[in-house]
Amino acid sequence: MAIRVQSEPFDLSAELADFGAGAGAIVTFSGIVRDDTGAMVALELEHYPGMTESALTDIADRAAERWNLTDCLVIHRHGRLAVGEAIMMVATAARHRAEAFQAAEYLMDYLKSRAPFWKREIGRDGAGSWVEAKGSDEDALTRW
Amino acid sequence: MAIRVQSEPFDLSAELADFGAGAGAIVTFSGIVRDDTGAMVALELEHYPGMTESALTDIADRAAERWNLTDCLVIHRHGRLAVGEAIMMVATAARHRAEAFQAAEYLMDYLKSRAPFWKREIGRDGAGSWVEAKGSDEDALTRW
Amino acid sequence: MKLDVLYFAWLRERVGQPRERVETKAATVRDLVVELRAIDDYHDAALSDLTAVRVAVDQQLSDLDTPLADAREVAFFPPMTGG
Amino acid sequence: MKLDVLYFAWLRERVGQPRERVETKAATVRDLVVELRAIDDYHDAALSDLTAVRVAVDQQLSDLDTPLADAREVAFFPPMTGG
Repeated sequence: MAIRVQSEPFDLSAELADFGAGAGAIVTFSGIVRDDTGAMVALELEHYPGMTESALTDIADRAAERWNLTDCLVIHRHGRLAVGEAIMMVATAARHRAEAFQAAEYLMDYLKSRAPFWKREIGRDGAGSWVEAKGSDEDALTRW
Repeated sequence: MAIRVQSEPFDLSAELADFGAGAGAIVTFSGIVRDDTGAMVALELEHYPGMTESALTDIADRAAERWNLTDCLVIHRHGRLAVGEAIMMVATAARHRAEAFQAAEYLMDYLKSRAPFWKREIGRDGAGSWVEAKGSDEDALTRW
Repeated sequence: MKLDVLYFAWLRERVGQPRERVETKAATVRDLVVELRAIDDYHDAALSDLTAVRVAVDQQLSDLDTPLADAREVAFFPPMTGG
Repeated sequence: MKLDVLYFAWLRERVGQPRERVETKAATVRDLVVELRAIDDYHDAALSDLTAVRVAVDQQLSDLDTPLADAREVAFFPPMTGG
Protein backbone atom coordinates (compact mmCIF):
# COMPACT_ATOMS: atom_id res chain seq x y z
CA MET A 1 0.00 0.00 0.00
CA ALA A 2 1.67 3.24 -1.05
CA ILE A 3 0.78 6.85 -1.84
CA ARG A 4 3.19 9.19 -3.58
CA VAL A 5 2.81 12.83 -4.54
CA GLN A 6 5.72 14.07 -6.61
CA SER A 7 6.80 16.42 -9.36
CA GLU A 8 9.18 13.88 -10.92
CA PRO A 9 8.02 11.54 -13.70
CA PHE A 10 7.31 7.92 -12.77
CA ASP A 11 7.71 4.75 -14.77
CA LEU A 12 4.55 2.61 -14.75
CA SER A 13 6.59 -0.41 -15.77
CA ALA A 14 9.07 -0.02 -12.93
CA GLU A 15 6.30 0.64 -10.42
CA LEU A 16 4.63 -2.65 -11.32
CA ALA A 17 7.76 -4.77 -10.98
CA ASP A 18 7.17 -5.44 -7.28
CA PHE A 19 3.44 -4.80 -7.19
CA GLY A 20 0.73 -7.16 -5.99
CA ALA A 21 2.60 -10.37 -5.17
CA GLY A 22 0.15 -13.18 -4.47
CA ALA A 23 -2.81 -11.49 -6.14
CA GLY A 24 -4.88 -13.09 -8.90
CA ALA A 25 -5.86 -9.83 -10.58
CA ILE A 26 -4.05 -6.55 -11.10
CA VAL A 27 -5.66 -3.46 -12.63
CA THR A 28 -3.81 -0.27 -13.46
CA PHE A 29 -4.99 3.09 -14.65
CA SER A 30 -2.73 5.83 -16.02
CA GLY A 31 -3.81 9.32 -16.92
CA ILE A 32 -1.82 11.10 -19.60
CA VAL A 33 -1.75 14.78 -20.56
CA ARG A 34 -3.87 15.01 -23.70
CA ASP A 35 -4.13 17.92 -26.08
CA ASP A 36 -7.65 17.94 -27.49
CA THR A 37 -7.50 21.31 -29.19
CA GLY A 38 -4.01 21.29 -30.63
CA ALA A 39 -3.39 24.57 -28.78
CA MET A 40 -2.04 23.24 -25.49
CA VAL A 41 1.64 22.75 -24.68
CA ALA A 42 1.48 21.75 -21.03
CA LEU A 43 -0.61 21.22 -17.95
CA GLU A 44 0.23 22.80 -14.61
CA LEU A 45 -0.97 20.97 -11.53
CA GLU A 46 -1.27 22.85 -8.27
CA HIS A 47 -1.98 20.93 -5.07
CA TYR A 48 -2.36 21.38 -1.32
CA PRO A 49 0.72 19.82 0.33
CA GLY A 50 -0.25 17.92 3.44
CA MET A 51 -3.93 17.62 2.63
CA THR A 52 -3.16 15.91 -0.69
CA GLU A 53 -1.30 13.08 1.01
CA SER A 54 -3.92 12.60 3.71
CA ALA A 55 -6.81 12.72 1.21
CA LEU A 56 -5.15 10.13 -1.04
CA THR A 57 -4.31 7.90 1.92
CA ASP A 58 -7.88 8.10 3.12
CA ILE A 59 -9.30 7.22 -0.32
CA ALA A 60 -6.87 4.32 -0.74
CA ASP A 61 -7.56 2.96 2.75
CA ARG A 62 -11.28 2.91 2.10
CA ALA A 63 -10.84 1.16 -1.26
CA ALA A 64 -8.46 -1.40 0.24
CA GLU A 65 -10.90 -2.26 2.99
CA ARG A 66 -14.02 -2.36 0.84
CA TRP A 67 -12.55 -4.65 -1.83
CA ASN A 68 -10.06 -6.63 0.26
CA LEU A 69 -7.15 -5.39 -1.79
CA THR A 70 -3.88 -7.22 -1.34
CA ASP A 71 -2.02 -4.18 -2.66
CA CYS A 72 -2.78 -0.64 -3.74
CA LEU A 73 -0.65 2.12 -5.23
CA VAL A 74 -1.47 5.74 -6.02
CA ILE A 75 1.03 8.12 -7.62
CA HIS A 76 0.02 11.66 -8.54
CA ARG A 77 2.29 14.31 -9.97
CA HIS A 78 2.17 18.07 -9.57
CA GLY A 79 3.95 20.93 -11.31
CA ARG A 80 4.36 21.39 -15.05
CA LEU A 81 3.69 18.40 -17.34
CA ALA A 82 4.11 18.34 -21.11
CA VAL A 83 1.53 16.83 -23.46
CA GLY A 84 2.06 13.06 -23.52
CA GLU A 85 3.45 12.85 -19.99
CA ALA A 86 1.76 10.65 -17.38
CA ILE A 87 -0.09 12.68 -14.73
CA MET A 88 -0.93 9.90 -12.34
CA MET A 89 -1.53 6.20 -11.93
CA VAL A 90 -3.37 3.86 -9.65
CA ALA A 91 -2.85 0.11 -9.32
CA THR A 92 -4.99 -2.36 -7.43
CA ALA A 93 -4.36 -6.02 -6.63
CA ALA A 94 -7.04 -8.42 -5.45
CA ARG A 95 -8.01 -12.07 -5.63
CA HIS A 96 -10.56 -11.58 -8.39
CA ARG A 97 -10.94 -9.26 -11.31
CA ALA A 98 -14.22 -7.62 -10.27
CA GLU A 99 -12.68 -6.40 -7.00
CA ALA A 100 -9.55 -5.04 -8.69
CA PHE A 101 -11.59 -3.24 -11.39
CA GLN A 102 -14.10 -1.72 -8.99
CA ALA A 103 -11.43 -0.55 -6.56
CA ALA A 104 -9.48 1.13 -9.39
CA GLU A 105 -12.59 2.92 -10.64
CA TYR A 106 -13.49 3.99 -7.12
CA LEU A 107 -9.98 5.36 -6.56
CA MET A 108 -10.19 7.33 -9.80
CA ASP A 109 -13.66 8.71 -9.12
CA TYR A 110 -12.73 9.93 -5.65
CA LEU A 111 -9.33 11.16 -6.65
CA LYS A 112 -10.92 13.31 -9.37
CA SER A 113 -13.28 15.12 -7.02
CA ARG A 114 -11.86 14.74 -3.52
CA ALA A 115 -8.09 15.08 -3.80
CA PRO A 116 -6.90 18.72 -3.75
CA PHE A 117 -5.40 19.10 -7.22
CA TRP A 118 -6.17 21.85 -9.70
CA LYS A 119 -5.22 21.72 -13.37
CA ARG A 120 -4.33 24.68 -15.53
CA GLU A 121 -3.86 24.33 -19.29
CA ILE A 122 -0.97 26.28 -20.73
CA GLY A 123 -1.48 27.30 -24.36
CA ARG A 124 1.06 27.93 -27.11
CA ASP A 125 0.88 31.64 -26.30
CA GLY A 126 1.88 30.94 -22.69
CA ALA A 127 -1.50 31.89 -21.27
CA GLY A 128 -3.04 29.58 -18.71
CA SER A 129 -6.67 28.70 -18.09
CA TRP A 130 -7.99 26.73 -15.13
CA VAL A 131 -9.73 23.48 -15.99
CA GLU A 132 -13.28 23.50 -14.69
CA ALA A 133 -14.59 20.57 -12.69
CA LYS A 134 -17.16 18.52 -14.57
CA GLY A 135 -20.54 17.85 -13.05
CA SER A 136 -20.16 14.30 -14.34
CA ASP A 137 -17.13 13.79 -12.10
CA GLU A 138 -19.13 14.73 -9.02
CA ASP A 139 -22.03 12.59 -10.23
CA ALA A 140 -19.72 9.60 -10.60
CA LEU A 141 -19.40 9.41 -6.81
CA THR A 142 -23.06 8.61 -6.34
CA ARG A 143 -22.58 5.10 -7.67
CA TRP A 144 -20.40 4.15 -4.70
CA MET B 1 -4.32 -3.04 -31.90
CA ALA B 2 -2.71 -6.43 -31.29
CA ILE B 3 -3.64 -9.97 -30.24
CA ARG B 4 -1.09 -12.53 -29.16
CA VAL B 5 -1.49 -16.15 -28.09
CA GLN B 6 1.74 -17.64 -26.83
CA SER B 7 3.28 -20.09 -24.40
CA GLU B 8 6.20 -17.77 -23.55
CA PRO B 9 5.97 -15.36 -20.61
CA PHE B 10 5.36 -11.70 -21.37
CA ASP B 11 6.53 -8.59 -19.57
CA LEU B 12 3.67 -6.20 -18.80
CA SER B 13 6.14 -3.37 -18.38
CA ALA B 14 7.76 -3.93 -21.75
CA GLU B 15 4.40 -4.33 -23.46
CA LEU B 16 3.29 -0.93 -22.20
CA ALA B 17 6.40 0.92 -23.35
CA ASP B 18 4.91 1.68 -26.77
CA PHE B 19 1.26 1.35 -25.90
CA GLY B 20 -1.45 3.94 -26.38
CA ALA B 21 0.41 6.99 -27.67
CA GLY B 22 -1.91 10.02 -27.76
CA ALA B 23 -4.47 8.55 -25.36
CA GLY B 24 -5.62 10.29 -22.19
CA ALA B 25 -6.42 7.12 -20.29
CA ILE B 26 -4.81 3.69 -20.22
CA VAL B 27 -6.22 0.72 -18.30
CA THR B 28 -4.49 -2.62 -17.92
CA PHE B 29 -5.59 -5.89 -16.43
CA SER B 30 -3.30 -8.81 -15.67
CA GLY B 31 -4.40 -12.22 -14.47
CA ILE B 32 -1.94 -14.17 -12.37
CA VAL B 33 -1.93 -17.87 -11.41
CA ARG B 34 -3.19 -17.97 -7.84
CA ASP B 35 -3.06 -20.87 -5.41
CA ASP B 36 -6.10 -20.60 -3.15
CA THR B 37 -5.80 -23.98 -1.50
CA GLY B 38 -2.06 -24.28 -0.99
CA ALA B 39 -2.21 -27.56 -2.91
CA MET B 40 -1.63 -26.31 -6.46
CA VAL B 41 1.74 -26.11 -8.19
CA ALA B 42 0.74 -25.08 -11.70
CA LEU B 43 -2.01 -24.35 -14.16
CA GLU B 44 -2.20 -25.97 -17.59
CA LEU B 45 -3.98 -24.02 -20.28
CA GLU B 46 -5.26 -25.82 -23.33
CA HIS B 47 -6.61 -23.83 -26.26
CA TYR B 48 -7.97 -24.21 -29.79
CA PRO B 49 -5.31 -22.90 -32.17
CA GLY B 50 -6.89 -20.89 -34.97
CA MET B 51 -10.19 -20.31 -33.25
CA THR B 52 -8.46 -18.69 -30.26
CA GLU B 53 -6.88 -16.00 -32.40
CA SER B 54 -10.05 -15.28 -34.35
CA ALA B 55 -12.20 -15.18 -31.21
CA LEU B 56 -9.82 -12.75 -29.47
CA THR B 57 -9.59 -10.58 -32.58
CA ASP B 58 -13.36 -10.47 -32.82
CA ILE B 59 -13.77 -9.50 -29.14
CA ALA B 60 -11.07 -6.81 -29.38
CA ASP B 61 -12.52 -5.37 -32.60
CA ARG B 62 -15.92 -5.02 -31.02
CA ALA B 63 -14.50 -3.35 -27.92
CA ALA B 64 -12.38 -0.97 -29.99
CA GLU B 65 -15.38 0.12 -32.04
CA ARG B 66 -17.82 0.44 -29.16
CA TRP B 67 -15.52 2.59 -26.99
CA ASN B 68 -13.49 4.37 -29.67
CA LEU B 69 -10.27 2.89 -28.41
CA THR B 70 -7.09 4.45 -29.71
CA ASP B 71 -5.21 1.25 -28.88
CA CYS B 72 -5.96 -2.23 -27.59
CA LEU B 73 -3.76 -5.17 -26.67
CA VAL B 74 -4.65 -8.73 -25.64
CA ILE B 75 -2.03 -11.32 -24.71
CA HIS B 76 -3.05 -14.79 -23.52
CA ARG B 77 -0.72 -17.63 -22.69
CA HIS B 78 -1.25 -21.37 -23.00
CA GLY B 79 0.68 -24.38 -21.74
CA ARG B 80 2.02 -24.90 -18.22
CA LEU B 81 2.19 -21.88 -15.87
CA ALA B 82 3.56 -21.91 -12.34
CA VAL B 83 1.81 -20.19 -9.42
CA GLY B 84 2.65 -16.48 -9.55
CA GLU B 85 3.10 -16.36 -13.35
CA ALA B 86 0.98 -14.01 -15.43
CA ILE B 87 -1.66 -15.85 -17.50
CA MET B 88 -2.86 -12.98 -19.62
CA MET B 89 -3.23 -9.25 -19.93
CA VAL B 90 -5.38 -6.72 -21.68
CA ALA B 91 -4.65 -3.04 -22.16
CA THR B 92 -6.99 -0.37 -23.47
CA ALA B 93 -6.29 3.22 -24.45
CA ALA B 94 -8.99 5.84 -24.91
CA ARG B 95 -9.58 9.55 -24.54
CA HIS B 96 -11.37 9.27 -21.21
CA ARG B 97 -11.18 6.93 -18.25
CA ALA B 98 -14.74 5.59 -18.42
CA GLU B 99 -14.18 4.29 -21.96
CA ALA B 100 -10.86 2.66 -21.11
CA PHE B 101 -12.27 1.00 -17.96
CA GLN B 102 -15.43 -0.27 -19.63
CA ALA B 103 -13.59 -1.64 -22.64
CA ALA B 104 -11.11 -3.49 -20.41
CA GLU B 105 -13.92 -5.05 -18.37
CA TYR B 106 -15.80 -6.00 -21.53
CA LEU B 107 -12.66 -7.65 -22.95
CA MET B 108 -12.20 -9.64 -19.75
CA ASP B 109 -15.82 -10.73 -19.50
CA TYR B 110 -15.92 -11.96 -23.09
CA LEU B 111 -12.49 -13.50 -22.98
CA LYS B 112 -13.50 -15.54 -19.90
CA SER B 113 -16.53 -17.12 -21.55
CA ARG B 114 -16.02 -16.82 -25.30
CA ALA B 115 -12.35 -17.49 -25.99
CA PRO B 116 -11.52 -21.21 -26.30
CA PHE B 117 -9.22 -21.74 -23.33
CA TRP B 118 -9.53 -24.45 -20.70
CA LYS B 119 -7.68 -24.44 -17.40
CA ARG B 120 -6.50 -27.48 -15.48
CA GLU B 121 -5.06 -27.20 -11.99
CA ILE B 122 -2.06 -29.39 -11.29
CA GLY B 123 -1.71 -30.41 -7.65
CA ARG B 124 1.40 -31.25 -5.63
CA ASP B 125 0.72 -34.94 -6.31
CA GLY B 126 0.82 -34.29 -10.07
CA ALA B 127 -2.89 -34.95 -10.57
CA GLY B 128 -4.85 -32.50 -12.69
CA SER B 129 -8.43 -31.31 -12.37
CA TRP B 130 -10.31 -29.22 -14.91
CA VAL B 131 -11.50 -25.85 -13.69
CA GLU B 132 -15.26 -25.57 -14.04
CA ALA B 133 -16.79 -22.52 -15.67
CA LYS B 134 -18.63 -20.28 -13.23
CA GLY B 135 -22.23 -19.32 -13.82
CA SER B 136 -21.24 -15.83 -12.73
CA ASP B 137 -18.84 -15.54 -15.68
CA GLU B 138 -21.62 -16.29 -18.15
CA ASP B 139 -23.94 -13.93 -16.26
CA ALA B 140 -21.37 -11.14 -16.52
CA LEU B 141 -22.01 -10.95 -20.28
CA THR B 142 -25.60 -9.84 -19.82
CA ARG B 143 -24.51 -6.39 -18.67
CA TRP B 144 -23.10 -5.59 -22.11
CA MET C 1 -18.99 -35.56 -46.58
CA LYS C 2 -15.71 -35.72 -44.70
CA LEU C 3 -15.39 -33.76 -41.45
CA ASP C 4 -12.59 -33.13 -38.97
CA VAL C 5 -13.98 -33.55 -35.46
CA LEU C 6 -11.97 -32.02 -32.62
CA TYR C 7 -12.24 -32.52 -28.86
CA PHE C 8 -10.81 -30.34 -26.10
CA ALA C 9 -10.22 -30.56 -22.33
CA TRP C 10 -12.15 -33.37 -20.59
CA LEU C 11 -14.00 -34.24 -23.79
CA ARG C 12 -10.65 -34.99 -25.42
CA GLU C 13 -9.69 -37.14 -22.44
CA ARG C 14 -12.96 -39.10 -22.48
CA VAL C 15 -12.95 -39.68 -26.21
CA GLY C 16 -9.28 -40.67 -25.97
CA GLN C 17 -8.05 -38.59 -28.91
CA PRO C 18 -7.82 -34.90 -29.84
CA ARG C 19 -9.24 -35.25 -33.36
CA GLU C 20 -10.56 -37.68 -35.89
CA ARG C 21 -11.76 -37.60 -39.47
CA VAL C 22 -15.28 -38.89 -40.01
CA GLU C 23 -17.42 -39.66 -43.05
CA THR C 24 -20.95 -38.42 -42.36
CA LYS C 25 -24.26 -37.44 -43.91
CA ALA C 26 -25.34 -35.49 -40.78
CA ALA C 27 -27.38 -32.40 -41.63
CA THR C 28 -26.87 -30.71 -38.26
CA VAL C 29 -24.59 -30.88 -35.24
CA ARG C 30 -27.33 -32.82 -33.45
CA ASP C 31 -27.29 -35.52 -36.15
CA LEU C 32 -23.52 -35.69 -35.96
CA VAL C 33 -23.61 -36.22 -32.18
CA VAL C 34 -25.89 -39.26 -32.69
CA GLU C 35 -23.42 -40.76 -35.16
CA LEU C 36 -20.39 -40.03 -32.96
CA ARG C 37 -21.99 -41.58 -29.85
CA ALA C 38 -22.50 -44.80 -31.83
CA ILE C 39 -18.75 -45.16 -32.51
CA ASP C 40 -17.87 -46.62 -29.10
CA ASP C 41 -18.45 -46.30 -25.33
CA TYR C 42 -15.83 -43.54 -25.01
CA HIS C 43 -17.60 -41.31 -27.51
CA ASP C 44 -20.92 -42.18 -25.94
CA ALA C 45 -19.70 -41.20 -22.46
CA ALA C 46 -18.14 -37.96 -23.70
CA LEU C 47 -21.24 -36.79 -25.56
CA SER C 48 -24.06 -38.21 -23.44
CA ASP C 49 -24.73 -35.02 -21.45
CA LEU C 50 -24.69 -32.07 -23.81
CA THR C 51 -25.70 -29.46 -21.22
CA ALA C 52 -22.03 -29.01 -20.37
CA VAL C 53 -20.79 -29.23 -23.97
CA ARG C 54 -20.15 -26.34 -26.34
CA VAL C 55 -19.67 -26.71 -30.08
CA ALA C 56 -17.89 -24.74 -32.79
CA VAL C 57 -18.49 -25.26 -36.50
CA ASP C 58 -15.55 -24.06 -38.58
CA GLN C 59 -14.24 -22.25 -35.48
CA GLN C 60 -17.44 -20.28 -34.90
CA LEU C 61 -19.43 -20.91 -31.72
CA SER C 62 -22.57 -22.77 -32.79
CA ASP C 63 -25.30 -24.94 -31.35
CA LEU C 64 -26.94 -28.32 -31.91
CA ASP C 65 -29.18 -26.99 -34.67
CA THR C 66 -26.39 -25.49 -36.72
CA PRO C 67 -26.40 -27.01 -40.24
CA LEU C 68 -23.26 -28.79 -41.38
CA ALA C 69 -23.54 -28.14 -45.12
CA ASP C 70 -20.07 -27.07 -46.37
CA ALA C 71 -18.60 -27.46 -42.85
CA ARG C 72 -15.05 -28.76 -42.65
CA GLU C 73 -14.33 -28.78 -38.92
CA VAL C 74 -16.54 -29.37 -35.87
CA ALA C 75 -15.18 -29.04 -32.33
CA PHE C 76 -16.67 -30.16 -29.02
CA PHE C 77 -15.50 -28.76 -25.70
CA PRO C 78 -16.60 -27.77 -22.17
CA PRO C 79 -17.58 -24.16 -21.30
CA MET C 80 -14.46 -22.02 -21.67
CA THR C 81 -12.39 -20.98 -18.67
CA GLY C 82 -9.88 -18.48 -20.03
CA GLY C 83 -8.78 -15.17 -18.63
CA MET D 1 -7.78 33.27 17.69
CA LYS D 2 -5.08 33.21 15.01
CA LEU D 3 -5.76 31.28 11.80
CA ASP D 4 -3.76 30.48 8.69
CA VAL D 5 -5.95 31.05 5.65
CA LEU D 6 -4.85 29.41 2.40
CA TYR D 7 -6.03 29.99 -1.18
CA PHE D 8 -5.53 27.76 -4.19
CA ALA D 9 -5.91 27.97 -7.96
CA TRP D 10 -7.97 30.94 -9.20
CA LEU D 11 -8.88 31.91 -5.63
CA ARG D 12 -5.17 32.35 -4.93
CA GLU D 13 -4.85 34.48 -8.07
CA ARG D 14 -7.83 36.68 -7.21
CA VAL D 15 -6.81 37.22 -3.59
CA GLY D 16 -3.27 37.89 -4.78
CA GLN D 17 -1.50 35.69 -2.24
CA PRO D 18 -1.34 31.98 -1.37
CA ARG D 19 -1.78 32.40 2.39
CA GLU D 20 -2.22 34.91 5.16
CA ARG D 21 -2.47 34.85 8.93
CA VAL D 22 -5.62 36.41 10.37
CA GLU D 23 -6.84 37.29 13.83
CA THR D 24 -10.51 36.35 14.09
CA LYS D 25 -13.37 35.59 16.44
CA ALA D 26 -15.39 33.81 13.71
CA ALA D 27 -17.37 30.87 15.05
CA THR D 28 -17.90 29.19 11.67
CA VAL D 29 -16.45 29.23 8.17
CA ARG D 30 -19.40 31.39 7.12
CA ASP D 31 -18.45 34.04 9.71
CA LEU D 32 -14.85 33.91 8.56
CA VAL D 33 -15.87 34.51 4.94
CA VAL D 34 -17.69 37.72 5.99
CA GLU D 35 -14.55 38.98 7.72
CA LEU D 36 -12.26 38.04 4.82
CA ARG D 37 -14.47 39.78 2.23
CA ALA D 38 -14.20 42.99 4.25
CA ILE D 39 -10.38 43.04 3.93
CA ASP D 40 -10.28 44.48 0.38
CA ASP D 41 -11.82 44.27 -3.09
CA TYR D 42 -9.59 41.32 -4.06
CA HIS D 43 -10.84 39.19 -1.16
CA ASP D 44 -14.38 40.33 -1.85
CA ALA D 45 -14.16 39.30 -5.53
CA ALA D 46 -12.61 35.95 -4.70
CA LEU D 47 -15.22 34.99 -2.11
CA SER D 48 -18.35 36.65 -3.47
CA ASP D 49 -19.75 33.56 -5.19
CA LEU D 50 -19.36 30.59 -2.87
CA THR D 51 -21.20 28.12 -5.10
CA ALA D 52 -17.91 27.38 -6.86
CA VAL D 53 -15.78 27.46 -3.70
CA ARG D 54 -14.80 24.49 -1.55
CA VAL D 55 -13.35 24.78 1.93
CA ALA D 56 -11.11 22.64 4.12
CA VAL D 57 -10.68 23.14 7.86
CA ASP D 58 -7.42 21.68 9.13
CA GLN D 59 -7.09 19.83 5.80
CA GLN D 60 -10.48 18.11 6.07
CA LEU D 61 -13.17 18.95 3.50
CA SER D 62 -15.77 21.03 5.33
CA ASP D 63 -18.61 23.43 4.62
CA LEU D 64 -19.78 26.91 5.57
CA ASP D 65 -21.35 25.71 8.81
CA THR D 66 -18.23 23.98 10.09
CA PRO D 67 -17.23 25.43 13.48
CA LEU D 68 -13.76 26.96 13.77
CA ALA D 69 -13.14 26.27 17.47
CA ASP D 70 -9.56 24.92 17.79
CA ALA D 71 -9.01 25.24 14.02
CA ARG D 72 -5.53 26.27 12.91
CA GLU D 73 -5.80 26.28 9.10
CA VAL D 74 -8.65 27.09 6.72
CA ALA D 75 -8.26 26.70 2.97
CA PHE D 76 -10.46 27.98 0.12
CA PHE D 77 -10.28 26.55 -3.38
CA PRO D 78 -12.33 25.69 -6.48
CA PRO D 79 -13.77 22.20 -7.05
CA MET D 80 -10.87 19.80 -7.49
CA THR D 81 -9.71 18.64 -10.91
CA GLY D 82 -7.15 15.94 -10.20
CA GLY D 83 -6.72 12.54 -11.82
